[in-house]
Amino acid sequence: MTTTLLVEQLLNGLQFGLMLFLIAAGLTLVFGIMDVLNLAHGSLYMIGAYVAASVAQVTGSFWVALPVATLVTGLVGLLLETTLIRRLYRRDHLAQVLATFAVILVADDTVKLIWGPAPIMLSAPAALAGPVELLPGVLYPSYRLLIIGVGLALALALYLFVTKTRTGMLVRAGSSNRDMASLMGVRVDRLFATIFVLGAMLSAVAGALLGPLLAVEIGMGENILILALVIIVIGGIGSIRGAFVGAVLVGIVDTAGRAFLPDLLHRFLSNAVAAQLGPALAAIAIYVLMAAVLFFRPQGLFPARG
Amino acid sequence: MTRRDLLPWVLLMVAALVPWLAGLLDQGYYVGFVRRMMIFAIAAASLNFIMGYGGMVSLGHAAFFGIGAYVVAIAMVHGVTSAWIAWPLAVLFAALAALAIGSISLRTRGVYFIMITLAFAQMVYYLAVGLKHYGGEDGLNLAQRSVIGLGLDLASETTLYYVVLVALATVMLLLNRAVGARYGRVLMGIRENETRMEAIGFATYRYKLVGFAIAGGLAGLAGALFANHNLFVSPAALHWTQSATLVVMVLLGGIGFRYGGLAGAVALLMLEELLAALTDYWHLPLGLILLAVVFFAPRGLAGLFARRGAA
Amino acid sequence: MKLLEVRAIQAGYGANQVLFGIDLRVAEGSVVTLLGRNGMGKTTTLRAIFGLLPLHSGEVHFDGQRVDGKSTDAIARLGIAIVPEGRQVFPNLSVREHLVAFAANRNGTAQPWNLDRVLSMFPQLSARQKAMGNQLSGGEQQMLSIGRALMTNPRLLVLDEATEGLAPLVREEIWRCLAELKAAGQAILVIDKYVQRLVQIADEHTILERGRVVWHGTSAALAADPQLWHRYLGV
Amino acid sequence: MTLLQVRGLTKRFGALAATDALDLDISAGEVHAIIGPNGAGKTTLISQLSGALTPDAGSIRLRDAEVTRLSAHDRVRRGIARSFQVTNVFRAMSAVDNVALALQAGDGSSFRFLRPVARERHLFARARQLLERVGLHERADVVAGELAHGEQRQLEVALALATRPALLLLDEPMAGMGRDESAQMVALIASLRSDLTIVLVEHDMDAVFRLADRISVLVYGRLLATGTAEDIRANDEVRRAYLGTDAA
Repeated sequence: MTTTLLVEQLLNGLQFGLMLFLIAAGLTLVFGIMDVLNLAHGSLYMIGAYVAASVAQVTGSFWVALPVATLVTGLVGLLLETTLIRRLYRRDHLAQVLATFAVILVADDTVKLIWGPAPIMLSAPAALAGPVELLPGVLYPSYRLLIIGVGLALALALYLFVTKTRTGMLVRAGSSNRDMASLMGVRVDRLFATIFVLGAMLSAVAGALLGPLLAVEIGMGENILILALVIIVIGGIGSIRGAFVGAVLVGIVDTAGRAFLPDLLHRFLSNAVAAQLGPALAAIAIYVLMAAVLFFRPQGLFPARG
Repeated sequence: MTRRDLLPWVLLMVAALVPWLAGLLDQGYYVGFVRRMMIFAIAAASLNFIMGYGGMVSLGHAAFFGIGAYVVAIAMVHGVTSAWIAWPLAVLFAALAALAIGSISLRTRGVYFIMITLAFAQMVYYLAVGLKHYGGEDGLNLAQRSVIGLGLDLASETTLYYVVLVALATVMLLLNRAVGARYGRVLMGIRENETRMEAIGFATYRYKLVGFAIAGGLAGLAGALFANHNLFVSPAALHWTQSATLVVMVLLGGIGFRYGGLAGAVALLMLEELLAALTDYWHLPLGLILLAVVFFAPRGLAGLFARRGAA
Repeated sequence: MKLLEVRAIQAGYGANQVLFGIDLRVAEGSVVTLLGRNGMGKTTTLRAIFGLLPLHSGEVHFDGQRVDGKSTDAIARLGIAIVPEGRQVFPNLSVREHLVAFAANRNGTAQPWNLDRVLSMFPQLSARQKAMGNQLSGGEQQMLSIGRALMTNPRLLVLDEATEGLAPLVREEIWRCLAELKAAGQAILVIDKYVQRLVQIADEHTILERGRVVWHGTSAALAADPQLWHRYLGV
Repeated sequence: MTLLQVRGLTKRFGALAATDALDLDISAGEVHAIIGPNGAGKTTLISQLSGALTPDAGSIRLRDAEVTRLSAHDRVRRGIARSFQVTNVFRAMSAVDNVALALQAGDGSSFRFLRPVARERHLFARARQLLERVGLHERADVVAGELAHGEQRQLEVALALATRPALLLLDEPMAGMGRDESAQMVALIASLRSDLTIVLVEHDMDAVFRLADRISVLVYGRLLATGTAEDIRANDEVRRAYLGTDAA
């Protein structure tokens, strides 16, 4: 196993983890503050990717598509929050699962109506097509480096927002004791709408950035949603720090698992069995991780409600 | 025998007449369609038993359904065609899987339980995808239907229909008796107030685990019947959206009502059939209808007709 | 028109009605108490005033305008701050963040409460500004809960069992703080068990029994009638 | 004879020592009251004795058998039952169904799937007897959620009695009760003392002084004093810490 491969896979894991963080961050805040389990969060990621693809095709520029997709998805998020999500936060999780599952159905078909059933193209910016030499002899795609950069920047910005700004304090207060925050005069409804829109926009950024790497297709939101749910549970619901650690962990375990497990198994098992078992075990790795975390820490690694 | 007790027998009669009616109107398709509804009714009813009565919201119930189907299909590949062997095996394996998954999942509560059941089901899904020897992602065809003997040939659509009907009727009878029996009272007590149940002497974990395994086994039975119904099994039957669909059926039908699971399965599958006939984009209207249920019929269809208390 | 007027409010939890027509008035600059045993509706009355509980009937007026029906945060922004039962500090906010995050000047005073004034009133807190809410002792949480309320410079300060479960000397410090606030003209509504101390600080008292007002009067009247204490307050 | 022996019991929540190296002996047949300000750790102590909470340190022995780490349901089988400070009943079930369910726990296995519970007459007959004993028989068929506050407190006691306990832990049974209801509850507890050992956590000093053989004063999770009603009334330290400047 050459060091280049190792570095490359770890960076890929980090890159995927950071994108998962952008999605998980919004999900854990919405869940943490308003206690709303929003299965439709993956749909916002899908919408972000589709809008970015269309704008990129029309304007020919990825750099225009990214901000536009983020804003449009933010508006969609605001519409969704004011019409539906706001009516859900007093309801139990079952009603929320049913309602947001319904939103997935509506979103999938609406996207199908607008963009048609077939996947569509979103290409990375031409300037970043080539690789970059990180270390002597270690080449790494510059586009993926961009993703890592944007991911880290947004993660830092979100961390500073939550820990240093006054709104961040209100967000944390709202997530641990909603009624008490209201009693202190915090406009919890407006705070929640802001968080929901912020979450939608972060998902859109992830959608636009991952678009070129994964296919932009209907239902792309569901698989990412499962990963995001696993992440916020591992990290501890309502905790940004937990979402970050969880996302990077899942990103690396999932990527490294798929890359290294099959080779690893070849050493012990016959080729046929290893070829068969490798990918299956790799796919399962993150769920084993989650079950293990929940077994020892039933409230996740960083329980927000201290 | 009040009007409410009469309802199940009337439904049974109607269901029994379907094949005759279908034959009369030369609509053979509907035998298969209603049979599929009844199979999903078994799975949804088993989920309602632990979710509606026991408060255990499992988002991974389709895993046991899939395990049941795969056991029958794999047994078939190895030449075991007798229903008397394959189906009990399907129930057994599904129940054992539920016991294993439940023993860990039931240590968590609330949303964490929902998530850990989802996680385990995804593991089973990826295992099925990994079974390259048994068709992997593309699934596995069954050479024939199980052999049941007793002069019955399951290859006949109508015979299989009646076997499924008998299975559904038996499962509903057993579940309703269980709900009224001591075990059902304990489940309901746990859903309502688990701390008080511990404080009056119930080892709640044990009761929940047994319930989870029973529901898993029944879902395995539905899986076994589904394998025969379709003569095909694939990982898609195990995907988390299938588990979510089962949850939607229970909520649509009326969570915690004796016939909530059954009513939900029938209603959802009929809706899908109707809407799919009208438009290719049938998910959109279906989604809107489910939203309407969330806000206007919070206790589901059964809730609309029942008295205030849960049946 | 008094600062706070509660007129014949009825409320409860689901089918279980708790309040059967409560009247309560707090004038500017006055200190009023709400007395009664556990479960008599004292905290429920506060929850109704703050809109955390819908009224079955009756009205709540604050500063001349009707507030029942408004959202809890809107009512709070009008200038009512509560030190809730059980203190309810935020586990994931530091002491300093509790005091800074909700700061406001809702009564428009020239010398508002600010971080320095609150920390000087509670020196123990100033030593532990970095500690998180769940790392504080009962007494420290109580002082932080009071400080947090003061930082909004409310027109009406509400204290629900502020001295409950505290060591005697900590309790004395809270009474001293209340006396100071009264001297500064702060309107206060207090729910507490220690009647002997309340009689020395408060102007008026209202006693609740099973969701009804059974006695209302001045401190002098209450002090003069120990039978009341025994009958309604179990003291 | 000491029925329950507690040694060095400690339970911490973050920086707070809710129970701080507590030693306590409960003698068989006595009514032992535990008083102290809110937040003194009374409910935390009851939760540790009943098994709802596991202590960080120390030991609890019932009839010289170690039960410190035993689960709540196993302790009920050994004869320790509790009522809750905040009413904690099955609100959607009727009062008689509540008690029947509690009786069911101690009357053979509940892994029975076919025989309708409704047919087990003896359960419901005993349930109505118990409800009569706590004064709730007229309200037996009312859904618990719709019972008045005082009635729910009576149901709490009935549920605890249904497990046929040797040691009954009552957590503020008089909470929120008016004069007449309190008197009724005091009479009920007095009637129970003949065949039960009772640990009574309560604020209502009248009831405490009338019912308790011995009283322990708990402050900050530590035992300040234990003694008869007279000892406690006379104890200056207790007076200052809890009873306030003038004794009731």
